[in-house]
Amino acid sequence: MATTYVAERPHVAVHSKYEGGVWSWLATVDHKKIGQLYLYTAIAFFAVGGLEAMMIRAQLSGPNLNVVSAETYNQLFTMHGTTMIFMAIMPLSAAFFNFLIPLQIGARDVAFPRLNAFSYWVYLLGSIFMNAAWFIHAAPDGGWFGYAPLTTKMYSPGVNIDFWVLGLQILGISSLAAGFNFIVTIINMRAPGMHLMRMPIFTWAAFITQFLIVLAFPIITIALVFLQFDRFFGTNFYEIRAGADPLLWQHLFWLFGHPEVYILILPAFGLVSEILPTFSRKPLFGYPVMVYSIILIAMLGFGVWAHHMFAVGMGPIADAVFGVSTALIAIPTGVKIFNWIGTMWGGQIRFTTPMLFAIGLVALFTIGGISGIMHAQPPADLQQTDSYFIVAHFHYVLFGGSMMGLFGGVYYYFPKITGRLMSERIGKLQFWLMFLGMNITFFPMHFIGLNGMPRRIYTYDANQGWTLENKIISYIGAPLLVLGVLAFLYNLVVSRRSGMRVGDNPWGAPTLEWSLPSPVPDYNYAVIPTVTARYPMWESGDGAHGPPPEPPPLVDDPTPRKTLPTAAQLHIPMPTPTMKPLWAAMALTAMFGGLIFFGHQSAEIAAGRATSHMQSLGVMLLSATLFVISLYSWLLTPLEPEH
Amino acid sequence: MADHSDHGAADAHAAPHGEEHHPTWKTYRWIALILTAITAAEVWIYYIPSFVKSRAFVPVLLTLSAIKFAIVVAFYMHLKYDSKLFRVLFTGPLAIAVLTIISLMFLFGHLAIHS
Amino acid sequence: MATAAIAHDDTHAAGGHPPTTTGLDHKKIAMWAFIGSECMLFASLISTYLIYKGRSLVGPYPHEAWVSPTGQHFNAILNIPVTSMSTFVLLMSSLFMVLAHSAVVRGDRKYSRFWLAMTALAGATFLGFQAFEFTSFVHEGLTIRTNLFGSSFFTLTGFHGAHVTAGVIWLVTLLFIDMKRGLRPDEALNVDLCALYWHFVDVVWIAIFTLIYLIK
Amino acid sequence: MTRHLRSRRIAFFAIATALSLGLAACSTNTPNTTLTPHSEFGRIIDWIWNETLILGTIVFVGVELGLIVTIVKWRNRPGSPPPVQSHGNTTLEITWTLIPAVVLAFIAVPTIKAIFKTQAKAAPNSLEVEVIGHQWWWEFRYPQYKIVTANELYLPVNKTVNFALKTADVLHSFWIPELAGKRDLISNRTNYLWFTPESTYAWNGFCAEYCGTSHANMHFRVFTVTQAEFDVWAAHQQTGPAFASPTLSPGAPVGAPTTPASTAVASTAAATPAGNAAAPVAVIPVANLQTGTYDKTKLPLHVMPGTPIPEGLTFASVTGDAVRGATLYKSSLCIACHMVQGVSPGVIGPNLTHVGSRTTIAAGLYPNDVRHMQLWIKNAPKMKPGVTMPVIGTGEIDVVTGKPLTAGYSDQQIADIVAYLQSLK
Ligand code: HEA
Ligand code: HEA
Ligand code: CUA
Ligand SMILES: [Cu+2]
Repeated sequence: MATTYVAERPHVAVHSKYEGGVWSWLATVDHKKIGQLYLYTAIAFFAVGGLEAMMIRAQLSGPNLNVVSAETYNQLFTMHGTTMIFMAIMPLSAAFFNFLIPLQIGARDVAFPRLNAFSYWVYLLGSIFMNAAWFIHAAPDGGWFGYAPLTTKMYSPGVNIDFWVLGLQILGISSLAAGFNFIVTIINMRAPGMHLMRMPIFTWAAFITQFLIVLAFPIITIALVFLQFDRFFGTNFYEIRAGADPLLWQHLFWLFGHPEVYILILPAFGLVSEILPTFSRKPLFGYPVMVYSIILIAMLGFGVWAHHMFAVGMGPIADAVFGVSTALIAIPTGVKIFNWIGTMWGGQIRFTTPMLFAIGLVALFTIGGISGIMHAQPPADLQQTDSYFIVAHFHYVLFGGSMMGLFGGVYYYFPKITGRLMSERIGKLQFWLMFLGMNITFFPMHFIGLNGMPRRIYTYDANQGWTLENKIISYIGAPLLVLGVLAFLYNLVVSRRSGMRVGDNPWGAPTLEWSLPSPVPDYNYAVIPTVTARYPMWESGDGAHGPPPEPPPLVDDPTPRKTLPTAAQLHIPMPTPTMKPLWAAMALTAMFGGLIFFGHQSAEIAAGRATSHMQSLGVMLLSATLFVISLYSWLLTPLEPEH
Repeated sequence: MADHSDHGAADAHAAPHGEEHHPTWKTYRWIALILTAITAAEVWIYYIPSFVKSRAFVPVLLTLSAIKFAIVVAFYMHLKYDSKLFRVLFTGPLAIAVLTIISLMFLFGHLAIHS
Repeated sequence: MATAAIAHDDTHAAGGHPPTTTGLDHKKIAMWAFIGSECMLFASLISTYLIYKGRSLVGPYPHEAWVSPTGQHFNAILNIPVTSMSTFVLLMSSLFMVLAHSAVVRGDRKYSRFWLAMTALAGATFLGFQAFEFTSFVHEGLTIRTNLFGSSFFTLTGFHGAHVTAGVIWLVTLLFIDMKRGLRPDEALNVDLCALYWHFVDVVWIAIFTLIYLIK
Repeated sequence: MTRHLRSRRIAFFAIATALSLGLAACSTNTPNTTLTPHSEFGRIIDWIWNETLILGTIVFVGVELGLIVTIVKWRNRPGSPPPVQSHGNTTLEITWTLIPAVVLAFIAVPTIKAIFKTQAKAAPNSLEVEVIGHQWWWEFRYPQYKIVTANELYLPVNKTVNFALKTADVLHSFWIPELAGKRDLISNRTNYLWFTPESTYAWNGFCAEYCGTSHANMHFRVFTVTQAEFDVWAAHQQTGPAFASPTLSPGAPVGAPTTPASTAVASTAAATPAGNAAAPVAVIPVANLQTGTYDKTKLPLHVMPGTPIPEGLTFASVTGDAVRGATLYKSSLCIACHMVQGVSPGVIGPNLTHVGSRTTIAAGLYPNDVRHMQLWIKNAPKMKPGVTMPVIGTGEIDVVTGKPLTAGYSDQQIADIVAYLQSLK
């Protein structure tokens, strides 16, 4: 067996002008480094979104408070939702796509490494762009689904919505570029023997998620283009006086928006489907059905969008159709829940931190799913929609689902990323803080919702029957969550530096990526493996399904790591680090930024303080030119040094 | 995207796939002729007022353009001869797109435009 | 560790790139995925046009004349003869594209350049028609700001035009490379990618021509 | 082992907390609850809610119980043999595909029935009410009675009311949790919602669709009254403004001539000293026999706004004069936006013809008393963020210019106007 190199320790080869330090990160085209960039950036934005949530909770901690103004509150919940969805959960998932997909399928990188770097930089710059609006006191304030006509110039004349529209466009480009990249990677870079039905289930979830992304994002792109044109060029798409129909925006948005919520949950499902078998020491129960259910959820996900619009008066037929189609999703999702329990049944369950989070997802997502089914009954939804009952639903699925899965994933894969284990003690503390905290925060929201509290209100009166729950949420639940997040951040920082040094497969996990050294060398696989089974690390040599090997004990192993051969020594061509994707991303962001300037100049012209759009058009033209130049120079340079 | 293959085997594909599967120059000419003929037919019926008023107008136009669409995709984009994967990658999204348009037409009470 | 299931096949030993799983090129798969995604983009644009059809509060309208409250007369906007011409040109460009590709595959540099140039030219002609169409509409009183029809029409056809423009730029780049150093048959894939994109843009126009121009 | 035990204890603690939270929620006073409906529509919804709650609870308990049993039973014990490797079980998997399907079918049938039932056309002899949403207040029109009012609905019990929902600007959503589900107000569209209120009481209504800065402050009140009371109210609303000043006579009110009695009421109200906010009493209110309106002093707590007055807003202790106020009103900026039937034609703001008879001002944000109305007129943007109504009080910071207003009204002038408005019962 040619496992010689695999057993050795890495030595990362640095062979370019971008050596070491910051430059190596700015110019990196290595999927693992990009994955880490995604991870840390997304965690930072999770903290930002969480901070916004805490300000929301402070304002709602009692009736008639004035912690923040009405305007600020509206910006807070808009940015909280937008940040959590587009700048925290999606990129956290992307961190795993990047880091894991090539490792799980036995590849050396993604199909288009530079495009991958571009996706990350566009995400980073787009997120900074949108958050920059805070500093001019003009953060977006139209709600995360920005219903027209409130978002049109007539009712939102400030630049707030401009930042939102353009920021989302930028982030959309990032997701789309990444989407195509991963689709090709998964289709075309699987190691020999890694057929579709042997693919690790996370890769399956990621694969389907990419299709949701590339099919759903164009729709919101167009919806946003319309809004952008309305706001900047005076078109009529959402212009009420011209006879526009506000439902156009709603349909387009939710045509995107519902697939989007599965974009948020499927990667977490995938992670959990990796974690549960490992710590049950038993294969995933009903792997094929798990795959089909992902596909089914995704397909159904395109046919249910109008369940967000039961109160708009679509008529009984549409209500009935969308109510039923929505409820159908419970079937494939239920199969997943039951199969997860089936996976654990008969297992040998170890309650490690990743496992706790995975079990947490199963327990908590179910609650959110069931309230989802309650919304899916249109007459009942007429009482629930736009109340805190909905807020309860989506925090159960988003926090109890996506975040639980993603936290589990971080704990699970941290040793593969860094070679070190995150503290299990702190991890378990974090889990229990969050488990308790999220239930105390989000469960009472069901009650206040049913008791008539509308969502998105910055203030409420006493004597409405909402005060007690809001106090419990703000004074008990939310602080527990803060402690949980702080525990996580602390754990992350400390463990990166001084976590326990563990072996290459500390959990005794079954999938291909665990055959690699930790941290993974830049070329991943010294030799492209040939895969003969779904759980290669668990297969006893003769291919019969013996019991998985005993997992190693979790102890610190201070022996210094052996150095691994470099890519050059192995004659593995590695992509050349390059800053071109970063330049292109910067030019792209500047192009959109120019449009804000354009809008500003339009206002100046209207006020008689300026006569033309010269400067802003100049900025846009210049950045467009730079974009094209960097694109050409990127495409015309070979990926790797000629050899 | 034009010039450099990021990873992968450009050479594995180009030559061997070539002539025997692909339609020939003669087929291409025929296809161009058919497409032109259909387009001409479409424009022609547009100018027959009685036909425009009839119930058949819209279905006929839709069918004609669907045929054109299919021909270009099948032959010019050689989907007919190419890997099944491409067929899936294209027809799946196309089906979702078409269904989306149709459901939106229903939702906005616009299917009336077809009669 | 039981790594037996990961047999290490020496044919994929270190050095060089492993062959792709499907034997297909990355970029071609990416292009098809991209085209799938573009289907949704144009579906959204076309849906919007159709949803807003007949909902404009003021003219001009696509298929019927309109007299404004102030007594101004506006003609039906769409000019079917002109658009039929441009449709024809675009259809022909697809033929040229196919011929260009097959010339590159054959290594026939004379024809590859000729047909690439013809395709780009046909694309440019189509854009010329569109420019003419847009300016004449503006002269007849329809801008992107006039009414729902104007907004959705110009945005839809403008998006399509932008795609054609990108295609022309791509074609010109290929032509430039072909002129400068010649496209080798093993680079036919790059032409193939461009061709796929180009045909898709053509196909979208087939839909637009019927749904927007012909159906009243 | 001990660690697992501790984990389990924590889990039980979590469940116990959740349960006690649930009990706490049930025991508090919940005046806007959707769970005690007072119309058939509400009960249909409630029936579906209960059904999904019961089935959902069964699913929830089943799943969580299964999960807990699994992780307890199959937790790693030292020395336990390696687990049996199973890859799935087709029968089982089909079973747990079918069970949810059956459950969903059970839910779907009544749901679909309910959809068609509640969205049928309203009975032809219903009371028609046109609801027009504005940023951030409600305009209510009773076309059958030619009444235009704002932020306060009077509905006769046991009579179907059919709302035609429209908006003057952005989207809003019309919601009276205790009476029915909500329905959005969509620009360029008209939506309908109908139900039959079944008990007399005072209810809160909310705007449930985010509509900008003061979305939180877009409330309304609903008073369900007996038919007789409703008739008195409607008849009164149909009359012109209750205040009849000689200086106003040219544009004589279109309705019935004002009675001396109501003038008397007016002057009493005008004489009420500022700040004498009504002391709320939590009893079912009795309609005022003269105007058919609710007695402000006898409203239940939940419909009495307790919004504190924003800091830094003061008003001189002056007594307003309704007659002076009437004259001033006629020449004031107010008339550009507000209607007082026969006096001012404005349509941008709420109709003020009978403003004195309402229980609240500013879309349910403040009680309608002299003091609040004075402060409101003095500086509405401070009283309610984002409001369209401009700053009127001299010396107040104008939101548009950011400078103190110079050409505004003095406290005395405002007090006069308020005295006049309060007299419009
Ligand atoms: C991770 C994201 C996520 C996920 C996975 C889901 C999953 C589901 N959602 Fe949710 N949803 C959101 C995020 C998500 N949602 C968000 C963010 C909003 C609000 C947007 C906004 O307004 O801001 C929203 C709003 C929302 C609405 C609109 C409410 C309204 O505004 O009026 C509806 C209505 O039908 C709905 C339904 C559902 C359903 C049926 C599912 C299903 O997929 C759930 C299926 C799962 C289960 C049912 C549990 C497991 C199954 C079993 C154990 C089997 C047995 C079960 C039964 C027989 C019931 N969701
Ligand atoms: C992934 C999605 C996600 C997540 C994880 C969360 C997490 C949280 N959300 Fe979120 N929420 C949404 C998505 C999400 N939310 C969406 C989509 C909306 C709708 C928006 C709209 O209506 O438009 C919404 C709306 C929303 C509302 C309703 C607002 C309203 O309608 O008026 C509330 C109210 O309580 C709320 C609360 C919370 C809380 C308390 C958390 C907590 O779980 C947060 C926990 C995080 C922390 C506690 C972070 C702690 C950070 C630190 C301690 C900082 C340390 C700092 C540094 C080191 C720099 N959210
Ligand atoms: Cu009106 Cu919210
Ligand atoms: Cu949804």
